[in-house]
Amino acid sequence: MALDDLYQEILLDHYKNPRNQGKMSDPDKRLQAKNPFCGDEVTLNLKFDGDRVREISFEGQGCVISQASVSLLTHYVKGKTVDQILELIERFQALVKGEIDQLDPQVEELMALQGVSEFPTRIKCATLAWNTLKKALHEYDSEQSDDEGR
Amino acid sequence: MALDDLYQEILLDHYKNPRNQGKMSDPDKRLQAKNPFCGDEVTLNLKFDGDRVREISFEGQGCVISQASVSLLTHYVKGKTVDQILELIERFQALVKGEIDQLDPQVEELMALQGVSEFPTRIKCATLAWNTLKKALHEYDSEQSDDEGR
Amino acid sequence: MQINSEEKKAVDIREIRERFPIFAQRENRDLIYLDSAATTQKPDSVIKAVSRYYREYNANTHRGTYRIAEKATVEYERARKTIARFIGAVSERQVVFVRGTTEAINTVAVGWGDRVLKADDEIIFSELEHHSNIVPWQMLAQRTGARIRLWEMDKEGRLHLDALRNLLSTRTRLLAIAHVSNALGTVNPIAEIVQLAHDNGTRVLVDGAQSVPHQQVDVTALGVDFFAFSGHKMLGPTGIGVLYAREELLDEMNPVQFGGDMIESVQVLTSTWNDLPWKFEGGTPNIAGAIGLGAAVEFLQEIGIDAIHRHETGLIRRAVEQLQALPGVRVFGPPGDRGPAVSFEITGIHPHDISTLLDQRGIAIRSGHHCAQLAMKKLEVPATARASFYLYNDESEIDRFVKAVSETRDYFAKWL
Amino acid sequence: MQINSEEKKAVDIREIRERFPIFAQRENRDLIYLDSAATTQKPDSVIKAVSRYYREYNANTHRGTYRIAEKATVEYERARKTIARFIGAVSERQVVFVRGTTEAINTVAVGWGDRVLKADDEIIFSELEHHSNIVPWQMLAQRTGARIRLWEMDKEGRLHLDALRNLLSTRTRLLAIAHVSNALGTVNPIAEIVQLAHDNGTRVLVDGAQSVPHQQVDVTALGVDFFAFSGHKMLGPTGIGVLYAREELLDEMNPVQFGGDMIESVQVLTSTWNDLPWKFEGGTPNIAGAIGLGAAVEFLQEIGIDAIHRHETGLIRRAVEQLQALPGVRVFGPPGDRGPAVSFEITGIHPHDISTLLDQRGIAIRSGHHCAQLAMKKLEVPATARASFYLYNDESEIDRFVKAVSETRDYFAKWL
Ligand SMILES: Cc1ncc(COP(=O)(O)O)c(C=O)c1O
Ligand SMILES: Cc1ncc(COP(=O)(O)O)c(C=O)c1O
Repeated sequence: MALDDLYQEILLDHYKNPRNQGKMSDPDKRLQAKNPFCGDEVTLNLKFDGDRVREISFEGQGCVISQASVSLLTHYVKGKTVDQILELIERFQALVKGEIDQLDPQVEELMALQGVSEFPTRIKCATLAWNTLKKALHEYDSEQSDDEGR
Repeated sequence: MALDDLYQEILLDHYKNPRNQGKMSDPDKRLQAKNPFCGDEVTLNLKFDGDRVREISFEGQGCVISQASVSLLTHYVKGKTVDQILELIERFQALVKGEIDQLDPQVEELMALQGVSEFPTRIKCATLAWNTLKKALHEYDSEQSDDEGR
Repeated sequence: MQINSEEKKAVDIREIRERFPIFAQRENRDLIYLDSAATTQKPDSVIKAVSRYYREYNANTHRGTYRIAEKATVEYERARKTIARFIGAVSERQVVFVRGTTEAINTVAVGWGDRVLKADDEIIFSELEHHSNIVPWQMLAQRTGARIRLWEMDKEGRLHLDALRNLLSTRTRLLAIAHVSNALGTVNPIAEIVQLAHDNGTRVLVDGAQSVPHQQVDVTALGVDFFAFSGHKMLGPTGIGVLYAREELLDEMNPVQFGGDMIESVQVLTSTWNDLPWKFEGGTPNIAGAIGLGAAVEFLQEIGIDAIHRHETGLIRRAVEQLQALPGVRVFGPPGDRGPAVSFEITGIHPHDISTLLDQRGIAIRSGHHCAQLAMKKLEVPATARASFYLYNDESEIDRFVKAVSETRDYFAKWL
Repeated sequence: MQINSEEKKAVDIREIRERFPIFAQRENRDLIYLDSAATTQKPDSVIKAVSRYYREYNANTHRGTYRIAEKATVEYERARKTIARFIGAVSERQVVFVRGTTEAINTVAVGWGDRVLKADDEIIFSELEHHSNIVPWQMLAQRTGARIRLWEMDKEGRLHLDALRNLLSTRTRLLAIAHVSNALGTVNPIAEIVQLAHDNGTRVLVDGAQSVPHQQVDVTALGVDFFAFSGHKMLGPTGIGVLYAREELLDEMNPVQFGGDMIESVQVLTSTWNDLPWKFEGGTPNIAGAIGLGAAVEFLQEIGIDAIHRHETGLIRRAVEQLQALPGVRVFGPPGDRGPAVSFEITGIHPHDISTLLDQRGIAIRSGHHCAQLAMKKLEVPATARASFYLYNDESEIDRFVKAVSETRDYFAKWL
């Protein structure tokens, strides 16, 4: 496993110039998560438009893998529907665990994280933000239906 | 280690015909002890005459080693002073742990328990009553001085 | 030395024994080991799995980002998966590594019991329980004001469901029960017991220390809430065991070992917990032990747990029949089916003396209360002698054991 | 590769390394293991002591009356005596076997703390503690209503006695303090701390996980009340560790693991306890682990703990000096003496990425919070990279490690 497979140029670019990093005023949903094994934190902020994610930003610092992963996440998630995003999360998790080796061409920059599958202890770095997003979407969903139920 | 070294005739005799077994009315001191590893119990009853043990009896059941040991104990302790008994206890404990290999000729029947030193897990069987006696004498002693102190 | 069965996998004892290094030792040439209920011998593959970890990839788990730490983490978690599948758990998140059955039960008593039980709630345990399934509940009762209810056994060591029905009340929060008794071999009908308890809204903790090693166990099918067992009684290393529980119970339970690895975050005054199952695994775990237990399960699966069970059933029947035929010998425990353990006494001879005499013939049995003082009291004996069997024992050993019991009786007979 | 000293025993690293099988493995040919603060490698004698128990005299301890059970009991208790002497305990009754430091501290928190602490009593721990010496006290405080007082460190990770003097009050029942910090290497003056605390009527628990492996420790001379350490950090097996305490404290403490072996007698509603130290060892212990830890202590004694300490002092000095000389690298922790662990960072590079790059060169270091989140917060970093050393490391490894750190900085420099 060559190091450059893990540290691809595109990841280092996202690490250095993260997309959509920063706070968000008045998000519809805000969720924080921690990687218990290294202490890294990530917070996601989301604004919705119906079942579509209209705006997304993240806060937090981490390693190249986690920063690039969350930056790419925000890049590809913006504008998609909840169902599309949930499917993307599944696919991405399978990719970094080495269960699949292809993604849709539209999200091909995510393929840069495939190398993580060869570094088991770094998988958490790559997936933390995605797990958090999944949880955020589910929570938002049930908060919405609670509201409707009232 | 031959079995007959452990199960000497004299021990089996004490096992079958224990000396001084039974309850005692109105003992000056009564103490019970358990062997936590096998659950065997022994209770000692003592009557004193100044610093001399005038009467002693035991209750409880156990294996050949423990029964013979407590029966021999009562036999040799009766009529002795507390100091004499404490010294005998030390000597006996050392014997069954294999630290010494001789006892006074006056207590020579106790030598029958020397074989126990070759059976480490049986040492507790041989010493339970003796440890209990030691504790009983110490407790009696401090109860006495408490009384005097009043 | 084979169990013959047309369709079923047979156990070839000679071949199996060769895989247990202890029997090949010169000084153990004559060893007949009949104390597997206390702890079992270990096959080569388990001993090697332990030393391979130390020799090849020794590292702490979960946090290292270097090669041997990754391998250690993967192997540790793989053992968890192997064990989860072996006992029929839905997910490996339900398999918490602990030191053994005792720690598993104490963990439930504190982590679940202290959280859920209130004054005047009731806890039932049976009269044949091992101390490890008694004392944690006594202490829980003292802490919470809950009450203990004893499910009494009959003189043969059987538990009756009618008695349980009478004991269950609206206050009964927990029933703690052994799957198989280590002292008497009694096998309890767990599925029916769980049904009764659940109909009453009562949770069930099963002490599986003597069942998982010897028979197919499916915790999901049995419907148990908590299940505890020890690695060292199923060919595995010492110092490792398992607490299984239904996931929602693990979620609601408090952790009880606080420290490294079970933490999500720590502030000065408060902290938050890691996910299941790590929430319950504070501190560096017994990594070598867990990996060794995984290897033990793989060994049992290779031989086949059903084949093992059939083999042992043959052994225990033979032992009980022959002992019962000896004058002066009394066999305790239920008629009919039992686990591979038989308690007995020789009239007039203390069990300690029996086991010492048998040891002189190279036969290792146990004497004492077997950590079941309540059962001993009911049987009105201070102690018993106990022989217990496993896959490496054979029929000729049973015969030699019975012969030695008979000779022990004769040895003392001349005196008594 | 030798430490030269006229009168003092020198450490011959080449000879020592040959006794650690992991370094002889083909796939570990290039391994530079710098994570001994997490867990240490094991010498052949320890691995063999563990497998010899399984291969030659595997049996449960304390209650068997047959030969191999006697041998197992004798070896288990002999290990306890070896360890007691090694740490300067007055009696082996003061050495309780537990899983590790974490369980030892939790045992004191529950067995002593729940019994002694009242609402508004105070517990002090320091800001550089490992989570295992923080969270048990938080939970104890929650259960009893006691209050936590934080002994803050300075930016270099040093604790000052003046600050402690200001914290101690008439309500301070316990001070929990690491002997040596695993995250920063800080060495605390335990004897002086104990003196201050005892003058105030405060008990002291010392976390010795990082001291016992590396320097002469005499618990009696230090005067500590409780002392905890882990076998796996001192060449011993996983799953075994020690709680030492003064005997009167062990006598007054409640046991916390209830079950077999720690019992004197069991009735339906109540039970009574066995003598020290077994009162605290409920359930089958990690027998192989204890025996292996005894062998580890014998190994350390053979090499000589003072010789080891001198060797490590040389290594850590060299490492700190060279790292400090690297531009872009920041070294954390106190100037002057420290334990054999150094935390550092490279500006702009997350520690995870450092450790992954070093792993590619066969160098195993750790990155993360090192279970010391309070200390990380004070240093205003989410994590650090940490290299830690032991008797099997040598100076050429330090040099290669520092070179790799410098290359790591350069690797990312082209991007960042
Ligand atoms: C200072 C210190 N305390 C406590 C611990 C916890 O030890 P264990 O994980 O063996 O219980 C460690 C090890 O990580 C440590 O370094
Ligand atoms: C039925 C039963 N429960 C509990 C235990 C305790 O197991 P451990 O000592 O491994 O904790 C045993 C073993 O003695 C047992 O046989």
